[in-house]
Amino acid sequence: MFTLPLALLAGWMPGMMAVVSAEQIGRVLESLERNLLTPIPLCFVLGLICTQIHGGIKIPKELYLSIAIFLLMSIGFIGGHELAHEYHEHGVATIWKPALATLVLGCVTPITSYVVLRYLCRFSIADAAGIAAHYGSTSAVTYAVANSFVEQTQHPADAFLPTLVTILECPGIAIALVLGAALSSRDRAAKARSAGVAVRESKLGEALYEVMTGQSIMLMAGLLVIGFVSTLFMDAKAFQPFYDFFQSKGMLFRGCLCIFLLEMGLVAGERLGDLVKVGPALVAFGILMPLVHGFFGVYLGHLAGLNLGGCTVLGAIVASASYIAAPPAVRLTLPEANPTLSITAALAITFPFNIAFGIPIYFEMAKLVGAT
Amino acid sequence: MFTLPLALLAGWMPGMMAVVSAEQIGRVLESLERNLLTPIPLCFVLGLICTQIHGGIKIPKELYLSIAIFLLMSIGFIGGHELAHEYHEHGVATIWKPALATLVLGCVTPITSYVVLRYLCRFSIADAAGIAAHYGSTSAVTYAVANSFVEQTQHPADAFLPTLVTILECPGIAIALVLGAALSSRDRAAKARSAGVAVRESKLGEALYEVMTGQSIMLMAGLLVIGFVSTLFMDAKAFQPFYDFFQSKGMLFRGCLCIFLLEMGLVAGERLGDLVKVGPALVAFGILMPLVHGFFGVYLGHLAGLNLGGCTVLGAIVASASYIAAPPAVRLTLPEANPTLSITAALAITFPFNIAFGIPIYFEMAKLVGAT
Amino acid sequence: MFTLPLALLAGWMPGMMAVVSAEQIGRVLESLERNLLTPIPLCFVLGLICTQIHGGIKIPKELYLSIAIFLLMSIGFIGGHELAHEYHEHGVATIWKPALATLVLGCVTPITSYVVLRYLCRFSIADAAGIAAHYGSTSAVTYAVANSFVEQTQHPADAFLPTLVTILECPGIAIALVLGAALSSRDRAAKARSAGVAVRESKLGEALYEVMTGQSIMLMAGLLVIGFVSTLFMDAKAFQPFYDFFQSKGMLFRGCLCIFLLEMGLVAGERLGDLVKVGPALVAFGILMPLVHGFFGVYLGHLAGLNLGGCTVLGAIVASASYIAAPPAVRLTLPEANPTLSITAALAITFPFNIAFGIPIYFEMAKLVGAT
Amino acid sequence: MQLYPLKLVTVVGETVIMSEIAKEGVELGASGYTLSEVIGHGSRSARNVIVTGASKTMKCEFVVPMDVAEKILKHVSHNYFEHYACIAWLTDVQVVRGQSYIGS
Amino acid sequence: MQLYPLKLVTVVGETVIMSEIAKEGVELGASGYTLSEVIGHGSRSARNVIVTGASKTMKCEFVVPMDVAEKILKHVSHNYFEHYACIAWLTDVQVVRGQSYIGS
Amino acid sequence: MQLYPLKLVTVVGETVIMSEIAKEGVELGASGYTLSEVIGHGSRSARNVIVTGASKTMKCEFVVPMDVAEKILKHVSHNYFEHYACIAWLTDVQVVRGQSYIGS
Ligand SMILES: Nc1ncnc2c1ncn2[C@@H]1O[C@H](COP(=O)(O)O)[C@@H](O)[C@H]1O
Ligand SMILES: Nc1ncnc2c1ncn2[C@@H]1O[C@H](COP(=O)(O)O)[C@@H](O)[C@H]1O
Ligand SMILES: Nc1ncnc2c1ncn2[C@@H]1O[C@H](COP(=O)(O)O)[C@@H](O)[C@H]1O
Ligand code: NA
Ligand code: NA
Ligand code: NA
Repeated sequence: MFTLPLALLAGWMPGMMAVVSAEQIGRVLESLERNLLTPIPLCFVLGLICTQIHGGIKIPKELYLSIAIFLLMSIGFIGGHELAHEYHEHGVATIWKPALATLVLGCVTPITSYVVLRYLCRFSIADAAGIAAHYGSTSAVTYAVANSFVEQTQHPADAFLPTLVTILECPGIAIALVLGAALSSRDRAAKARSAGVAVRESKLGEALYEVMTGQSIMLMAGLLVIGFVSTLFMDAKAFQPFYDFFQSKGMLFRGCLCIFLLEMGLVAGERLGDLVKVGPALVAFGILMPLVHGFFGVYLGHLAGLNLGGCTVLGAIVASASYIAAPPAVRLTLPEANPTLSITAALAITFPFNIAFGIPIYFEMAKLVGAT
Repeated sequence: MFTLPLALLAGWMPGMMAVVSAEQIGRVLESLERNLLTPIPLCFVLGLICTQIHGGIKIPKELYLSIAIFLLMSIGFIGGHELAHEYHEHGVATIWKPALATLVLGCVTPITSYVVLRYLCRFSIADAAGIAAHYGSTSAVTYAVANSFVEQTQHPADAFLPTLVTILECPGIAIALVLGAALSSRDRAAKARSAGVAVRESKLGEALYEVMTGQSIMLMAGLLVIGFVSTLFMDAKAFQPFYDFFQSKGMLFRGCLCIFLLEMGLVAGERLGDLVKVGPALVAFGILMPLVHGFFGVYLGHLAGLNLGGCTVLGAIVASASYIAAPPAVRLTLPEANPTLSITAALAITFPFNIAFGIPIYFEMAKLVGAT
Repeated sequence: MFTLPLALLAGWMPGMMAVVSAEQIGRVLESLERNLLTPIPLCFVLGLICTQIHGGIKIPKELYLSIAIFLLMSIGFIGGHELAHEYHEHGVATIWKPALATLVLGCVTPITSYVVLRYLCRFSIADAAGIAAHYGSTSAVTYAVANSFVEQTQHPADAFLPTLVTILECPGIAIALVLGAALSSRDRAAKARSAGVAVRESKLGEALYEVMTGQSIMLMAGLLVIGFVSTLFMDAKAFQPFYDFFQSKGMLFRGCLCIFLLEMGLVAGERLGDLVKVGPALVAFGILMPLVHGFFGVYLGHLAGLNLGGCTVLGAIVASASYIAAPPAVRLTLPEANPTLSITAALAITFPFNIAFGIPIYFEMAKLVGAT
Repeated sequence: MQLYPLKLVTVVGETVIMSEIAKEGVELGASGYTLSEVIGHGSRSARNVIVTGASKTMKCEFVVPMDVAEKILKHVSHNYFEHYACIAWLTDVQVVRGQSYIGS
Repeated sequence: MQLYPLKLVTVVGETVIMSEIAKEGVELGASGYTLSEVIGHGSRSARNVIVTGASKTMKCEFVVPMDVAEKILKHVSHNYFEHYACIAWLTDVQVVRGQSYIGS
Repeated sequence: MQLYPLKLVTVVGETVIMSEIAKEGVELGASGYTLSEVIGHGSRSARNVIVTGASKTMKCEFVVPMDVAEKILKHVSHNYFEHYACIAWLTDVQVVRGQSYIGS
């Protein structure tokens, strides 16, 4: 039953490797330099270094949360604004295909992740489903960094990419949690009976609802609508200060991203020690799975008509793993899953890999598949 | 003794209704649309929706407090800056009349509120005085939204409006609290004697002092002086970055206002359930009293020589109810007053009413009385 | 052994006084006015007034910390950016002399401070060393205010001043703590033996490491490198939003400085009551020592080739006392030192003195020694 | 001054379960609860999941009569001790106007 | 290690009254106090007023001898229990160097 | 429901020393600790040093057997009481599954 995705996975990997010629490697390295030696990834590195030398940088959690709120609102608002222009010019003609592709990717990636984790890496049902929930969802900050990257390379992504981020947020978590709950329910029922005590009813429904109405979705989708509506109804001059505030090319967004990445570096750095605990299989998974998912994203994005920047960014968000919405949902529904595994993979392996190496690689992949 | 304000109240309401022709209603609706479909009120609506569907948006209280500080500083600083220009050109000639009108309004509105609440709505002395303290004061955020509205309609308010906000902050709270304390003191003395224990001495003096030196006043008045002085003594180029930072038409002010209104929506939404508890009389009061006070404000503002934008904004701030300075002061001095009543009225009824409907209505009122 | 610094100190003071003619005093007063009647010092004054009248302004500590992080990052980033240009044009030719001068000043000032405190003011070893650690280090905010001042007077400081702030941060604290620990170790050993219990091993090494990897150093030095590297590798257009965000002449930096100084005023105001407790000797020290150190800074800066603005700013940072990095380090290593003394001196005496009077005085000193 | 002997139940555990535990305590008979944010370290603290931006551990206190205390401790012990990082204990306290915290 | 038997008085209530209660505790004989921000829920928690931007409930602890404990509880009970949301209780504690917390 | 009688050690003191005390408590035998930020006032609170931007006082709690409690209190008393603002006390508590907090 799971042979198809396994075969796909086994098929793509060497294929991709073969295709990547020396020239492409050269271009990747050049992209890497251009990408890495900019303030955003460098701030991440500063955070990493700080934890390793036990330095004293402390970002108050309220600053981190405030920046997260601002970034999500900004992604939504500017997304809604550009969607309004796109919609005005082309209706839904350009949008429905990428939206569908994104939905498909949101349903496929938790399953590929689960299959690889359960049958290749031999994790328990709960652990496999828990990690899959993280990789089925997405990381808004990876989106923001990918978007900055393509703007810097003068290949800005299509206008509706933020809409796609919003679409990608939920389905993956939901599918993985339902899968995990269904597969592990028999075990639990048996245990409960033998213990002879009333076991807490499943928190699944509750957790799914919380994911779907979580802060990330509410802010991105909410501000998307607000950006859309106000673009249509306000005159440009009155709209300007709001645009300047939320503008993702603007100083506030870029500057806040620096501070956010610094904190991400601090958090990821503290998890570096856990890399030993989680074992080489998960480390490999945290690097190779994003490459596969990233290629899925780039390829389907290209089929759906995205431009070069758009394919790159879609690849990056499909490749990214959630570390905000997924963890509490998994903790509540699959309590026997070890959170150290999923969080270390998402935060200390996949996130830095994507920021530093993944994004330029997806950019080259996008060129490879012919996006322009 | 209280027949005059009651008669006034009874007189204005139908009068106002009669005057409002079909054409005016059409214009109000158009204003409403132009007002409502902008990011600031839409963020408030997003907050409301979020609470109703138990969504996950959480604004850290420190972000809320920081934005409040910034908005108050900004209102004061830009107010002082524009006051300096006005003063430079006209001396106090244009300012003293509106200032006096505002002071009169600050003394009248707590009394009209008390009378209506005690004798029409039949609240207890403490409850009536407590709610009156809220409606006698003002809401700086309502000012900020009203100011944005008139700027968007190309009718910016007179330069000294922030000064008037500062004048309106305190007297209303003080008058209502003194009234409440005086009227309920006989009761309390009797109770204390029968209980035979030492009762905490009145906290009235302390509470009044705290209102007058509270954060809102200190920041607005303090920055007003700072804005005034630095405008006079600094050269324009050195002044510019400070102006850009605090500028109320600028991206920071407008953007922060969006986040602030989102939080206000979350807070008001949580109070929506209390609407049932407080009863229809208070709901009616929370909508009709602002209309009356708003008209007082617009009319006296016009008599004092304010322009169209100025009358509108004065109407809005007179109509608005405090939910920052008043609640703790009332809680300390009139502990037997039920805080659910006053806070629900100020926050879940009057505030959204003003933001959504009140401001465009005061704008039309201002046109009606002939302001230009 | 300590006669040289004492003689130097005794020599400079009257010398400086004699040189300061009536004309110079006039110019200082004029500078003072131009300096004092600007938003940054006025916000400090507002904070002071607020504490004296028990007003209600409360800056959430997270806002204060966030602004501190932003200011440190900003100083570092813009410093690195300008260092890159300087380095590109002149190599290290212009930089090594001021850097060396700063290092010398960082080693001399804790010793002059210790000698004066121990032998003139008659403080205990621990107290003298503790206070000396504060005066040997520097205050980044004093740097920011001094930098704003010289920019306003159209004499911007040399590009590499932020580098000098970073150099000045640590050595002074380290030297004073080592001195204090060495001189008081005999006492403690005796005490421990008589008490017959295991005494906590010295925390000196730990504390020194914490100072050197503290938040101030990590952020300033880290962002200095990031600013340097990204200036070299990014094209100007992509760099622009980061520059706008961190830009020290920009609205964010100046505006945040206002809020920061307001909080500093609140904190210093709360310490004003302690002025009586600490005695006149420390008050005199807190004013005269900065003048001496400021003159050292201005003079050595001039010898090292700094321009007028640069000499002023170097004077100000040498004269300033640390109140962020030094206090916890001193508390951990010299627990018998009374923290009220050092913090009151650094925060309630020297900091406001420098902000209000010191900076314009160092500016005149810089003109006096011939800087242009 | 009459004081009523009651029990103080203290539960410290992962944030993700604490608001539920508070609610469940009220369902089991507590008249209220007092929650606070803490920083915790224990044998399983590596399992704490909220990665950043929130306190990872919370403390919840209930002032209750003995029977309710037993129920709360049993409930917490059966439902949360196995898979979540938490600890719970009981203290004897004397409560002012304690009757209002019984059987409500 | 000598330990002194003393009382721990804990008061949890609306923020608006807690700093006063802390001060009044010192006036009644406590050598100090320890305040903390909490999240409270009780029979009257709807009355809490600070609408946003501040914790609505605080906890205040005093380590005191029995007579001072009685005074504090009586004071709080008489002056605040009727109109404010609050709760207060007493615990037996053993204090290190406890003499310094007596009669100061 | 079996409960184990153990001791709750509470230390309240200057922030600058509290994370050390927490670590030292674990070294002396505690299986964990619970730290929280508080606002403190006492005889020496003027000595608190973190001037701004941080809570000045913290509270640390250990649930431990008597012998460990003694060790922690002795250690804190000898090393911190003289020069730092702090207070420490002991409470009797009944702990759920208390065996895991003994001798670990
Ligand atoms: N011995 C202890 N004393 C005080 N608190 C503890 C202790 N052990 C655990 N805790 C608290 O309980 C939480 C969960 O502990 P654990 O289940 O051991 O990981 C920790 O995060 C601590 O806050
Ligand atoms: N049974 C209880 N257990 C613990 N804390 C309580 C309890 N009842 C009330 N509280 C606390 O006391 C505050 C006031 O309670 P109340 O007066 O019942 O509204 C609440 O906000 C809670 O923090
Ligand atoms: N009587 C007391 N009751 C409760 N907490 C106290 C008491 N005395 C001191 N404290 C706490 O212990 C800390 C240090 O106290 P001290 O050493 O007296 O300055 C204070 O900041 C308070 O948090
Ligand atoms: Na993904
Ligand atoms: Na009003
Ligand atoms: Na110095």
